[in-house]
Amino acid sequence: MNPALSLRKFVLGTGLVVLLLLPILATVAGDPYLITLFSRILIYALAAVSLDLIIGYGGMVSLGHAAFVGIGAYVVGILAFHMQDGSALASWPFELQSSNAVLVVWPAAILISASMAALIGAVSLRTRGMQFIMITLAFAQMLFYLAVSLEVYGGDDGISLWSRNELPLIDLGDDRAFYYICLICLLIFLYLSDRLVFSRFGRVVRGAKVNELRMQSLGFPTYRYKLVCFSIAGAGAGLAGVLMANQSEFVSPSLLHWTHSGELIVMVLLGGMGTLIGPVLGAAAMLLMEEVLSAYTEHWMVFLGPFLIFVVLFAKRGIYGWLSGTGVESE
Amino acid sequence: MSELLLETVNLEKRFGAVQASKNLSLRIASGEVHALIGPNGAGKTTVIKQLAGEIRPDSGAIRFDGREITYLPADVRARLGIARSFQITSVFQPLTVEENVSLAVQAHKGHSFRFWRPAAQEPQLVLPARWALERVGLEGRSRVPAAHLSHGERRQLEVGMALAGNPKLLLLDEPMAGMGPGGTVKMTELIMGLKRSLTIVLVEHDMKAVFQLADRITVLVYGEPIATGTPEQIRINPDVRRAYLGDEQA
Amino acid sequence: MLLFLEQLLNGLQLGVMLFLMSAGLTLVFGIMRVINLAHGSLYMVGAYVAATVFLHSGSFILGLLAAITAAGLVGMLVELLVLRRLYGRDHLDQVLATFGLILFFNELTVIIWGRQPLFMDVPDLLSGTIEVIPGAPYPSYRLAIILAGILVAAFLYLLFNHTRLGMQIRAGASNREMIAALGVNIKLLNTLVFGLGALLAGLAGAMAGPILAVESGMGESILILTFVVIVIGGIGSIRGALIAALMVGMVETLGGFMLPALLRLFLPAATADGAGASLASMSVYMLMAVVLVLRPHGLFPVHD
Amino acid sequence: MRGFIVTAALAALCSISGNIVASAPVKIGMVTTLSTKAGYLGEDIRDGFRLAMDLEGGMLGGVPVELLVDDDGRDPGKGKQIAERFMQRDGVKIMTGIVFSNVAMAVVPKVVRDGVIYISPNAGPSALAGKGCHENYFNVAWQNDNLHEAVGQYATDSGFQNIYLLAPNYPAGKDALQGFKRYYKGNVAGEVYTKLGQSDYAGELAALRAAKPDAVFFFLPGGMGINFIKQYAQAGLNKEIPLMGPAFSFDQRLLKAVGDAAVGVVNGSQWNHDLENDANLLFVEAFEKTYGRMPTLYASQGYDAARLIGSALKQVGGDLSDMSAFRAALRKADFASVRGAFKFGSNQHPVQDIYVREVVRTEAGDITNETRKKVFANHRDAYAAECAM
Amino acid sequence: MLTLQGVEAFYGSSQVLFGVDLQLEAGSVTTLLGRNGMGKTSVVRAIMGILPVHAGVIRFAGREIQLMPSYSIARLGIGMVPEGRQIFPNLTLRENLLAAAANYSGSSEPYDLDHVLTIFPKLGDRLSHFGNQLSGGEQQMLAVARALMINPRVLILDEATEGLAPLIRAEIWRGLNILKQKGQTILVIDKNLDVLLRIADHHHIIENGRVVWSGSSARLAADDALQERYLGV
Repeated sequence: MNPALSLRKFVLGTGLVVLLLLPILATVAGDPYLITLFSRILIYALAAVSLDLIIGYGGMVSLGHAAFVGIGAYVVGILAFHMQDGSALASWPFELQSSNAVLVVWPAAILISASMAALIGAVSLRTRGMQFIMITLAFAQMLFYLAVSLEVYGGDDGISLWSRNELPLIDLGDDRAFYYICLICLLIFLYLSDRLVFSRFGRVVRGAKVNELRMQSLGFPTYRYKLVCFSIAGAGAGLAGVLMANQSEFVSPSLLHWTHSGELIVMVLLGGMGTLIGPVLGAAAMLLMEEVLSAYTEHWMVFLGPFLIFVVLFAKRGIYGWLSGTGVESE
Repeated sequence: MSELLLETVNLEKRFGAVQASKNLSLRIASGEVHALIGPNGAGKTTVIKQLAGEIRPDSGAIRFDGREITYLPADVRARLGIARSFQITSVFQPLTVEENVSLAVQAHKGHSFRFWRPAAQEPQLVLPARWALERVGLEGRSRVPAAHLSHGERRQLEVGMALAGNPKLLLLDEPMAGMGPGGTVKMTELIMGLKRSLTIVLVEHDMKAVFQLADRITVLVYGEPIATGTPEQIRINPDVRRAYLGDEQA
Repeated sequence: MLLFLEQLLNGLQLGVMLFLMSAGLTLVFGIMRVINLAHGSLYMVGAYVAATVFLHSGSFILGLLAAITAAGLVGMLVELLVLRRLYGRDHLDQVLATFGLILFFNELTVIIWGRQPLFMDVPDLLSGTIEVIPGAPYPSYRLAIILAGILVAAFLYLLFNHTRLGMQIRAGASNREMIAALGVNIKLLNTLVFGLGALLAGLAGAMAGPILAVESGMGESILILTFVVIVIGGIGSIRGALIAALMVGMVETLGGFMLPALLRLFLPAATADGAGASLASMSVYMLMAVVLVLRPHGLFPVHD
Repeated sequence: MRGFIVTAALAALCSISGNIVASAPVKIGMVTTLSTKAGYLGEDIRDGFRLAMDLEGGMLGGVPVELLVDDDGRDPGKGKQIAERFMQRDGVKIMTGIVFSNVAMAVVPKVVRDGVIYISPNAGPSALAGKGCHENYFNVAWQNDNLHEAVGQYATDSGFQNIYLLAPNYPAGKDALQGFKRYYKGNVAGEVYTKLGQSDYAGELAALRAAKPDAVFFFLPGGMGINFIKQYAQAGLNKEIPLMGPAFSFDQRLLKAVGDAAVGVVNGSQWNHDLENDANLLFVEAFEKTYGRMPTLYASQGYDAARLIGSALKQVGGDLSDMSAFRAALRKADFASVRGAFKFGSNQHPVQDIYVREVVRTEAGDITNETRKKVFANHRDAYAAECAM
Repeated sequence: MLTLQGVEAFYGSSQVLFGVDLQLEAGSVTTLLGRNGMGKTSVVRAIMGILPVHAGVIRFAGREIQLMPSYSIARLGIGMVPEGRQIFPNLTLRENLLAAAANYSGSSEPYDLDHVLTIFPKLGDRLSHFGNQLSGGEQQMLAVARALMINPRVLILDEATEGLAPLIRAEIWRGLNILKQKGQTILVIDKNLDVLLRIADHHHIIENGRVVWSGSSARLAADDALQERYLGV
């Protein structure tokens, strides 16, 4: 067998087992914080995987991905705000009551994130390269300032949720249950992404990354496909935002800040872009490194910075590429 | 000559101070191999690009298969049946040979907003791809990533991709460029095999191949056609000899 | 009207500052095709060194000289150690590596200088105000910044258009291989160009010292605006950077001043002030989005 | 081989956990801002708090304590995460340290519901003082509006009639101007909200000059304030129009960065280093000796937070098993605050005196604050009535 | 003066030069002939240090230059007129000439602006035009003049007449003749065999990355079979 493939299976297998058993391990170890920490890792991983879809497969380097995470979170936050407040979400053109049900809130948040991504993507995809990086940043900054100025919803202070969203039979307030929900969301998104990458659609997007002109001369209207891919990534980020809002029970504009977009890119690259699993590893590595390093020194960034440079210069394919020895093709 | 497939009427294109196409009128019949020759910088690739829809002419018109296509984008033209190969090989290096070709097939099998089924397992993509690979003689290499192909094989693949969509018109931009003599012979045979089943516009420097393959030849100098005719007519045309074929006095 | 003129002057001053930053960045991008997020760190280095030398010597000029020297040297060092290896690499790699540089420099300044912002004052000579517009006294230091910006623009114009070095740099930007084949050491030239860009960032930082808080992380806020400028101007074009810098400077200044006033015409004052302030903070980004939609390569595209 | 590394990494990962050591000291979790531009605020709170511990030889109220500090990077999500780690891994029952209101809003409601006592050494958002008050939440600094209110009262007392107001466009900024206007009775010459994090105020200054106010009140915390004051002086405005604001832009460390430009500015504060009481004399001297710099009000608040905790620990003998007893002990505020008289109101926010200070240059050449006048005595915040406690 | 021995080179993973041997004598005009894609331009790029040399030796002026960076090779005195001219589009004609001007051969009568304009007088009218505003012929003359401005010991011309109208070609050939009279050492790559047979002294034919034939003009002119085999159209 191909060694890269068997390693891929090994990483996937071991990782999955550890993730499945984590709440039990944490309980045995007497450290429930691990559950919180790993929920957070799973959520960031979800956001990073969604970013990998557009960066690693579509070649669209977005420096505004945190905006979609923020939108997803804000939908949760705003609905929760109106629930607490007892006020209607909208009174015109028709009375619209707020909700706290997962089955209502989450799909709505995902849908809204995806639509915003479609809107922003429709404009941004007219450019490419450096200009694309900057225009996505510009839109994210606009949304950031919009969130800051949402006085009703706390402006810069954000919105505090009084509880997590509600799901029949399962209590999301329980950290273990919530952890498994995060895990399920990540696994589903990974599986869908994996299907997507190898489907007809995925092929078109990957082709457009390599040579867009050639794709057009083969007969593909690439713009549409890239836009849909961008929206799907937006939906994934929105879901991550939903989970983030639920986990921290808090939403604020800082979620949309450009440094968060930068962090997501770092996770994707660190883990290995265009691999789907890589970004999961990247997210875990980043957050764990932060957790461990910051325990030793408050100046941990002075080590993280050169580490990132080192990764770029000497470990181009990221953690996943390094694990699989020779590195993998961007397949 | 049989019926007209492609016609350009007075195409003009300028890039800054450079006139890339001037007064360019071509009439290409169905089933014909029409070669465009001329010195470097004569605007041959510019013609291909205008036909494929990558750049728009400043004025003039292009008609294909009874339809005005002057301002249609490249992808629409491709679906109408215009395929092209590139001067500098531009296959999708990370993909395998078969994936490259089946991607080309895919463009002609309806929309690609299909997210679920692995494309590699769709017979309606894979089978035509294998057929196209056979036509260009690459059937033995279908699992190899395109990046690992030799230069000549990539050019074959390039043609295979152009063929995969079953086009009516094939635009070949220097298919022999950078090939050794063996490769040139192979490519010439390959194109010879395609003759009659579809219409080909061929841009090529290798005169031996051009005179062997072409039904008619148009000679471009400074973007302007100075002669069109059969290979024999072109060979003896004094203007052509002076301008291009290299029979001059210093 | 008086106020409007004064605001124009303010816009001009901010524009000049942005120009100093973006000239270096656009040069580096235009010639080496490398995105350098750490450009803001060089600005910060300039400010810190200027403030430190100023605190110890009391001389503004000395601080300024030390700042540009230090920023130039740090810039060249960074080019030699890190960026040189990134030429020709994917923009993504460049973003990640230079993001790493930002983290490093920010934390390094905290380690060296502590968390407390440093103090730097305007030189006595420029501490007063001048009534350029009668009735509106304007800080002479800001006028000096405008002057410095004009001098730098003129210097760059002369350097690029009327010296052999400038010709070689421009030639290298369009075709590195060819200029090397004519006997020009393009690698060295790149390092020098990078040093020049860093020096300009250091100059901007040093000049900002007396106006702004000299603190760790001060580079990022201006960095983003700088990127906005070079993208609007067309990456690689100094002329574009100049014009876009002035545009952004004006929009940023006039937006904050005029938008609330404009909204007050049809909204209650409190709402208008809040909404106006929000719109003003977004205005620069809107400008960029509009420019890119209309001209995807910016106002003065250099390379396709 | 690589498989081995993966396994090893996972093993190492697991070892991050499981370091709960049953130990005697009472753990106190400090979530604060140490990085970013505002890092020095958290640094001073932490150093003030540590000073109180050091003076007792690592104890508070005679009970051994262990202080866990982590940096929230001014990011609410991060703050929340640290708080959870403190609670879940370290079993922390007492928390403190948060600098910024937005971080506090993310962290506090959740931790107090989970039974942790939170003692705020700095942020005092109105939501937590009013409707959102909680028996586990104590504020040892001020409610956000307090210092602005004091300046408002001072402006009224001093007979200013036409004041220009300036604050960043975010909730704390709006609250600040609200708080000021609550006690200021004159005319508002202009009310301007600037961009959060803005560094250049040339535009605002020009508009301000044109409005011809007889004074300016501004709230621009951190670096924004430094920029504003410097630019205000450079525009020559400091000689024409008096400037006033809350203490936040005039702490000892900022003054070092602002220099002469701040001299003459009047600002409201609940504390100053020259307040004459024994606790303060001890604190200021010890702080300068330990850290080699003058304390700021943030340091004083950190110090008071520690002393408050110490007073309560002493009463319960270091036993946190009965939280209601501990709460009751805290409520008594039985400690000598560096600001003199100190007690809690019904919403567990301070009832205290508030002063105005003036920035002066001392004979030694230092720039510092001098207390000018007591504006409020036993001042309560405006939200206490909304609190159901 | 310039010798290549067993030079091998790769583009990525595909080999383009398989052991090229070539000699250039001082004061001579030498050609490198062969069909498209046979490796002529690769030889030029290898000499100039643009294409890395994997094996073999290139000697110039008594030094091994195959590992030197491009600019050092140029400074030793090799001037290149590249295929496709590669004029700097964003520089004026004058700037194109002056940007890198130098006297690397240490000539006592170096080429300067005035001097090269006497060889290509047509350029004199266009001094302030930008490179991208020049016609193909003007660009080509400029490319030759630009290479002369560094006063090379050896001048290499790669397809200097391709795509030009006959009159303009004649202009280029005329310029080359002048240089030859002055004793300039020249390596030419071109397709116009007739002209080359008259101007050049010595010829090399390259096929598939190897030099397969070397000899004088007389020998090449006499051998129709050779011409047909390697150069025929």
